[in-house]
Amino acid sequence: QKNQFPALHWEHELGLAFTKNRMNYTNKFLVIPEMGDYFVYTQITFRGTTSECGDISQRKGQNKPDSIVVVITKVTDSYPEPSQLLTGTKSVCEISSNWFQPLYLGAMFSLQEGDKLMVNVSDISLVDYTKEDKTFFGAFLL
Amino acid sequence: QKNQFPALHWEHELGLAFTKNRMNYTNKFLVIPEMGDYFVYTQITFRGTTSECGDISQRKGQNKPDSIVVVITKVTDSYPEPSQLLTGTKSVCEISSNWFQPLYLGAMFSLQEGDKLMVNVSDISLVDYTKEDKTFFGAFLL
Amino acid sequence: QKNQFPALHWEHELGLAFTKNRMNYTNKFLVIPEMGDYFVYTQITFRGTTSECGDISQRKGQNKPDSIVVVITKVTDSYPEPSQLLTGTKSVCEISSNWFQPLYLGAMFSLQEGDKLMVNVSDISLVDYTKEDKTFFGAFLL
Amino acid sequence: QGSTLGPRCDCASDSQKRYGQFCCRGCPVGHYLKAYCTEPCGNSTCIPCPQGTFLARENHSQTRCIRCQTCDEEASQVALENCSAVADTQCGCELGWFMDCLAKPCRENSPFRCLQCKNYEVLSSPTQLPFSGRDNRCVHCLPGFYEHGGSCMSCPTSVFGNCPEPCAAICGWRQ
Amino acid sequence: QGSTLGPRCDCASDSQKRYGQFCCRGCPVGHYLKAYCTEPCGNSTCIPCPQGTFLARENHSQTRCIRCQTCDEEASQVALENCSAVADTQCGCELGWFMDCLAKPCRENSPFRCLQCKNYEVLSSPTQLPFSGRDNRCVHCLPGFYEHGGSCMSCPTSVFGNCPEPCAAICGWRQ
Repeated sequence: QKNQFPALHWEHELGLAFTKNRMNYTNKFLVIPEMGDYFVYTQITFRGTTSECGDISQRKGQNKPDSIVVVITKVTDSYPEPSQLLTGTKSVCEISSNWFQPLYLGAMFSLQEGDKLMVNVSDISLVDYTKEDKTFFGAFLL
Repeated sequence: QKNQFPALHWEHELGLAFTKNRMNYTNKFLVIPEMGDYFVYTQITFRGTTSECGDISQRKGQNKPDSIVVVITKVTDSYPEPSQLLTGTKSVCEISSNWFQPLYLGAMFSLQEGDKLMVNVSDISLVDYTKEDKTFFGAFLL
Repeated sequence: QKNQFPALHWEHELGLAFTKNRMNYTNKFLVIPEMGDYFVYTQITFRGTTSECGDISQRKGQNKPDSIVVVITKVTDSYPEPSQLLTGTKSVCEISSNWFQPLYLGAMFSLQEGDKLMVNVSDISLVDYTKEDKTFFGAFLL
Repeated sequence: QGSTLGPRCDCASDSQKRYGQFCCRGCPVGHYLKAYCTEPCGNSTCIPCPQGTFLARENHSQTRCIRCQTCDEEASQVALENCSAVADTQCGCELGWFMDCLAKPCRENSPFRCLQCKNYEVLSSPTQLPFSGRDNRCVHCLPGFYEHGGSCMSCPTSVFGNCPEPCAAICGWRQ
Repeated sequence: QGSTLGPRCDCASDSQKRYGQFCCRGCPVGHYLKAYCTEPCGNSTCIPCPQGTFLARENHSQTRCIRCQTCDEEASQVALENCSAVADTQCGCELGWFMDCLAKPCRENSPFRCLQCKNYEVLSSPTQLPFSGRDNRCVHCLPGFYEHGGSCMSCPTSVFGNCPEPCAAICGWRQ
């Protein structure tokens, strides 16, 4: 399950962002403070200009779409490889001059103390990082 | 962070809708009964007929897309301006005769007693209000 | 509220899948063990090849889109008809050779002991069942 | 348990067993369960569904009524039958309009809009969605028109060219 | 409560009542509330907003500052005004670039990109989004160019054909 997508940095103190009850954030990872069932969620707003696929003027048959992908990945001491907990993947072939769209993910997982969660995306340059209400990542103990 | 989008009215008693444990609903707002961490979520199903952008017959270069936006906004006594907690924004440029699609948002926030939450949308006439399982809004204390 | 869409089978033990605290899974249904408020969620990743609608070469005016639908349905002893709790419905008219996209749903419901939850989709052949992180279904007691 | 006539209440068969301590009679159509019965085979307390909700089945123990659907005015839909306590709203099209499915395939719950039957004879009864997939319910063209490719064309009046059968009265003499 | 001059603290009017036990003075602009006052009409403990956050209003009891927005470099946006403790970042376009809305309708918070004004005289002040919807703020063409269909065309130098008014200096003699 190698997933070589780059991981995102997150703000964890300012504005709406916060960490509490020993859940802390270091270097792109949320670190799980105690064993339990957690609800983990993220939304990434992607935006881009139209690619070849959407350029219907010079079409030679149907083009292959581009794609946007967001993955919530778990890194654990108990196993040397990260595992993909949640994946949102969407094809993109827009005919407009530019496009923007969000991908949302959320689910419950049993996690161990020390497990680390990160968010990977297919292409960081497509991520709309301008406002905290459009792109976010979180987890809470149930 | 001014956001002058119209707010939606919600049914809060009939069918699947309910309020309990002193969380109440008045005039477009969910009112937070006690301080704490809440998971706040909404889905709005939008539907429309195709706009100029998708009309590929008379295209002069690539058109600008329309857009659909949903925002969960917080109004609080402690600060005179509303703040945008969550925003889902998507470009729309469909070539079909009509289109329909949902935008889903959900995340955890620390809220104060008396804080009020509402849902704003870019264009109320595009909201599919016909069935309660397609468009909904809720919050619960964690 | 008849919805004659097919229901999906789910893996409930292997990999990331699990059931605990007497919540069990039998024959396409999650069975609610005790009365209470539950957060119910699902993501279905759909994928398909382009349909007539997106084939802009032989267009006679604007085509009708296809559609993808996911419904979380409740079956209860107390009423002889299933009820639709959550519905995600999206039109599809892609010009690319193929397309893929997720639909996510999640909300809180008051459920009774013995209530059964299932996930129905408009077309099982469009569901990407290849990976557990792309298509999933869950519920937890709040 | 002799076989006396009268309101036999055999929990097993009438699936009333699970309604609380006793085996109670379920609620009638259009009512929701307020409270279980307080003695074996007694009547549960059932309350009529509030305005805007319904329950179409009987002998149940549902504690909430189902919300009625609303017809989509933006799509020119009308309520063929308003919601009652016992049946959901029936959305359809006015007389002289036909149902046009908004997505393929055209199913019973598919979203639809209403379009006007131009130059069509108006059907007597407003249309329910034709689940055969044929969207168009304006089948008979008005006199002086003939159906061609899903719409009504006016009958040819010129001296030459063929005369479509429905236009017999107008250009039939030339045959 | 005589009407002595000085910091009158009338909870009702200054809406301070709700800040904990006492009626406290709210926090000034650019500060967040650390702790309520400990005696009636006292000052709350207010701390300056950390770097990257702001609070633009005064006399409030907000316990967290609002995160400054970031300008979208991918869309060639620049910070016309950097975020301060009292005001959000103002994103816009450099001199010689104009704001092009990325979606219709063009609203105040609409996403936008900056495009270069080709052959345009550069406007003196960098552009804020024109909410009249006209995206283009590069109105005056450079000498030797005239505006046509939203872009600058070079003045005709050929002997024939008309001479657009802005090109008078170049082809005006031929009139």
